[in-house]
Amino acid sequence: MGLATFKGGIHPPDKKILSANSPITETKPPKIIVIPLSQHAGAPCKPVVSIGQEVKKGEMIGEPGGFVSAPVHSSVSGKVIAIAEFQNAMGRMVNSVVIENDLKEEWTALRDSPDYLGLSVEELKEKIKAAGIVGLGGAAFPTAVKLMPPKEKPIDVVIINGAECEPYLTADYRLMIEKPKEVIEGLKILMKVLGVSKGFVGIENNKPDAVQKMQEAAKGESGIAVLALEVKYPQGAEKMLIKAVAGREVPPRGLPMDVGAVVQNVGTALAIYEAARFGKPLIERVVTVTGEGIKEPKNLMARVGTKISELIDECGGFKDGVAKVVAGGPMMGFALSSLDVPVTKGTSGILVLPEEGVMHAEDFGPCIRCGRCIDVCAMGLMPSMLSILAEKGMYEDAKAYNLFDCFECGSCAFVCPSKRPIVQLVRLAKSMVKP
Amino acid sequence: MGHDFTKLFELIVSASLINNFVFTRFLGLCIFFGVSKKMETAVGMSITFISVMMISAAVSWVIFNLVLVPLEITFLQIIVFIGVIAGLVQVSDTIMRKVSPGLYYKLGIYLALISTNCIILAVPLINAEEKYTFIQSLAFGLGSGLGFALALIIMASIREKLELADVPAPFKGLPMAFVITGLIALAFTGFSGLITL
Amino acid sequence: MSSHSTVSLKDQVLNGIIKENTIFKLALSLCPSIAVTNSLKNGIFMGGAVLFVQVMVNTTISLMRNVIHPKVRLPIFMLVISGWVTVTQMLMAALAPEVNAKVGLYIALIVAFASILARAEMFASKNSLLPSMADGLGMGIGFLFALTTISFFRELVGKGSLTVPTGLATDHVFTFINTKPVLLMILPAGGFFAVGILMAGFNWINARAAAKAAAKTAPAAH
Amino acid sequence: MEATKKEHELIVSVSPHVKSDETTSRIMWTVCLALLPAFLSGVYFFGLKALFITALCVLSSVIFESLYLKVVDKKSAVGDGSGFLTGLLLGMNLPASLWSFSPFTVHIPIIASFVAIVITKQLFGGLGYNVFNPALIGRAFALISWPRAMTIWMTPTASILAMDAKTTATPLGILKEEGIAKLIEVFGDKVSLYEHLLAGNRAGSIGETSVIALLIGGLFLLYKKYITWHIPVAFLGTAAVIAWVFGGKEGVLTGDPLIHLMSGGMMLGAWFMATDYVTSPSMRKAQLIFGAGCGALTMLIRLKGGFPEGVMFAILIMNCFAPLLDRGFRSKVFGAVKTAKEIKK
Repeated sequence: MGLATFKGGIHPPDKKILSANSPITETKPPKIIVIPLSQHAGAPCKPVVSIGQEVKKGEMIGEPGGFVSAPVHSSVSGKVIAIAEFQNAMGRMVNSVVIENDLKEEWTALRDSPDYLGLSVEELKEKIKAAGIVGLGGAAFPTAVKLMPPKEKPIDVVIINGAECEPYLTADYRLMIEKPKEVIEGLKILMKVLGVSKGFVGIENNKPDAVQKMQEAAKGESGIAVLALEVKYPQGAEKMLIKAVAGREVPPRGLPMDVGAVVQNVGTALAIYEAARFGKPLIERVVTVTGEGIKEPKNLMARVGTKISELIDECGGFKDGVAKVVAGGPMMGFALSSLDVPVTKGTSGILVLPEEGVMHAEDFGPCIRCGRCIDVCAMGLMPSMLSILAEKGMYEDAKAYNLFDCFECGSCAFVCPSKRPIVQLVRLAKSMVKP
Repeated sequence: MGHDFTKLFELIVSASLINNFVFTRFLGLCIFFGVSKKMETAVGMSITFISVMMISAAVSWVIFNLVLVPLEITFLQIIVFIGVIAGLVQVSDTIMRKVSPGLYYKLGIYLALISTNCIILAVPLINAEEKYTFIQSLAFGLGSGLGFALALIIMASIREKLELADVPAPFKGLPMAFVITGLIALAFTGFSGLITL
Repeated sequence: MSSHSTVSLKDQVLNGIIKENTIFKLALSLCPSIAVTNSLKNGIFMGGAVLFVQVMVNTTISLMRNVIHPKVRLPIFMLVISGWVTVTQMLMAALAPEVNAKVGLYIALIVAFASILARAEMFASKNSLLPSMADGLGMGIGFLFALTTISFFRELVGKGSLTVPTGLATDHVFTFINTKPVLLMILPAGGFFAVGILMAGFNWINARAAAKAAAKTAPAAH
Repeated sequence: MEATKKEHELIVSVSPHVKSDETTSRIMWTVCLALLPAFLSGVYFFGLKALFITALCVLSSVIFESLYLKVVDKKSAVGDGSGFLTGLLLGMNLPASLWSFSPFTVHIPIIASFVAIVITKQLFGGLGYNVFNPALIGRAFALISWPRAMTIWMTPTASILAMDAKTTATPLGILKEEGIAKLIEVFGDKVSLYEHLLAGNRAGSIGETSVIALLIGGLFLLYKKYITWHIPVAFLGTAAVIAWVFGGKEGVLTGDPLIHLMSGGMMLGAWFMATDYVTSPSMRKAQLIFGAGCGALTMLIRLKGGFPEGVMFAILIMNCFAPLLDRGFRSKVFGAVKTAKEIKK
């Protein structure tokens, strides 16, 4: 019997060893932080501070701009010195609040609840919402919204995503090793909020010690199971994880709630615990700074708003011949054009890649129809056809090949022997037609 | 009876594969190249073709053997057959429009094309020349129709694939369709000698 | 269609040969272009037969154009065409029985040529006698030209020889290569290749001519 | 602040930022490598003529490809090895006897290479778009155009220098014309026949005779995951079943599948020609049908048709259907069937 998994997928070299053994360390307090008011999927926040105003650590500086939104908080204590557009990791200009750190580290008043599991569901939801928690796996979808499924979609299972299938990244791994109990508490809070009796933690089997730690932490908790999953990218994609853990297939274009599931990342579970227990807002997260081009790969507890260049300095800086810096993992992360951008709630890693091994996007050949991309596509699509149709500008026809079911995991482009930029072509096609 | 049945089967296979109208007899080429650009039209055309071919084979056989032969006016066959086909097309046009407007909307356009198609005319002409019996004529009509449908559908799928390809400019469109047909004909040479009637 | 009548007769003939070449440009009446073009002689005879039918049909219909009721014009056109085809077939059978044995079926199928019906409908039924004859002549010669080119190419490459008719029932075979060079070219598949390649060549020449003409007019525009 | 200095040099590209080290040219050259044992055995049995013919095909294919690309002003793609592979496959599909100057038949491989590369591959838009297997079209074109020259088979001599060997019939030719008894008689006994077929010590095209060498190459490709089992297994399996059921003279179920599997181009076709990525379907289920179709048509032509050998035509006919098969077997989107079931409920 093999381990639970899904059909398709790839096995890129995982390279996690670079940073796996480095415990999570706090970064030096940054002098200046730039906090984008849009760090999540959904409506941007409205600033609630003004230039010159003193703020404390954990104080809300931006209020939600809509139903699908999450507040943002200051990650330092200090003075607001600017509210303007700054570049974010995706290269877009977003409205941001710039705060000068006074290094006093004064916290704003937080609502401590030692008996957090005794709180009512509504109170817990309120705390999670107020803490500005979003999915920390990368998509940054506001967690509070996920916890309010419509009535006709009953939820019966909560899954904690500890797959961390992206190569290089070890942020979730370190959390599971260092704070397993807190993660399990976070899961329990989620189960209570959703009124669910089944909870799973799914972890790829290349992290046996994490599986063991989590199993120990979950011992004696009723309804919670920690599962080892086959090591395969994109095991950590929501739909693939649900398939592997619960054996359910989310319908095309559907959401996890369509099959009664809610998936939360390990880091999110921890943030939920901290919000419920201490009332602590989401102002910092674990960021793996790694890659062959960085001198000392590390897992850093970085404050939201810290500049990426500071994290790189913290890790000893670049080695010679750095060609590419990626925010996120190597499969789905964004290549940065500037290091002068802030860490946001969704930044799971900073990957520094050296010159060798970087493919130049323009050197690609024709599709030779080898079918590798079809074999690995976790969504059961035909990436070869999508890429050819997009290349020829036949975007409408691409829809017949389920263009919009692609979640751009990049498995196809990874295996393509002609080095075709399939993800790029798919994105192009998506931008040219309506779903 | 068993022998007859085998003979009929061979007639159908021979008409559809070995002596495929398009690849070895070069008939119906205008329509073949005209409607094989998209799969949808190719399928619609195929259905229309098979049915019209069988009906016209039957009607023409009756007229030829029961009218033209006894009267010894077989030299008028071309005029008579083309009349029969034109009439048939007109009749089925009318019937289809009344009985199934949906189907008419889909296939009606092909019906109009059929009356000027040599392949439909060729079936009764060959039937007359080979002196097939009534059942054999029907089988020949069916086989020819199936063969034409097969050719159309293969061609449509290949041309759809080729739409994505970077074909040199002078060859775009019809010239390439001819080259493809030539290659298919070359491949279908493999069927030659399969059944000797 | 009235514009046609202002065009000179010579242009009317040329139109059918080059601009609206039935096979290479309009891609109509393709069946005989492959079926009978494996020898130059058959190609010429077939082309001649079509030329004859085309001219006669155009002439007849032009003469009859004022007496045909528009509602029944199509059946009458068909009747005229099949009548002339029958005449042609009988003439061929009598005068050139050997060729008729090979191309007979395709001569019968001239009836179903879209191009002949199309010229009758679009041109001859609307124009007077001379332009109609010129149009028929042009279209017919265009067809004859195409068939001759294709069969010339195929026989030369496929057999290494050329069969040139010297009379209705006699011919002379010029042999250039003793062994058959590329047998496939006179077989079915080769016919398709030949037409495809010649058609591409026709396109290429036209495209170059158009490019040249554009280059000529471009400076004048400035 | 050293980091900021480097900013302008950063490469920005779309994810994924890591790629496998597999490349098109590596695939092509590996397939060439997998063909090497069979090619060497061809040279061993048919002498230097085999080497010359194959070299001529490879050379003309590569030259025609680069010339064509130059004429139409396209980026040269000769380095990807696909033209070389086509030439190699074409050469291995021709009889060694073509290397002959009286009668002159050396032009045949050159024309066949032209047809393969220019008409079958480049006119269709080049690598990835051709519908038919170029090497097989090259061969079919030659077989139809020069039927005599293409069916002069040399007796295997196992002597490299034998330049004017005797000619003989292929096992399938004997089987078709004179029956199985004669075939066994020619090779002594049945065991000896099998041994000869397995080793490749029999008349045939240069690269198709040695079953053992072809199996080594095919299994190597399977092991390297360059091909999957679907097409070869469906191809050989269907052919074997049909040979067994209908191949015998004494009625059904008396045929000898082994003779059919080991003779003609069966092994070369099933492992190297039918598995061509471009001209076979991409979907696995469609590949099973494609393979089965190849096997069935091969046997149909061998047993009932006008040619003793049917592999080439069978694959070419199935090539026609490959786009249709891919169309019919579009992949199922993750979760799709489930919803359909749910709707029914």
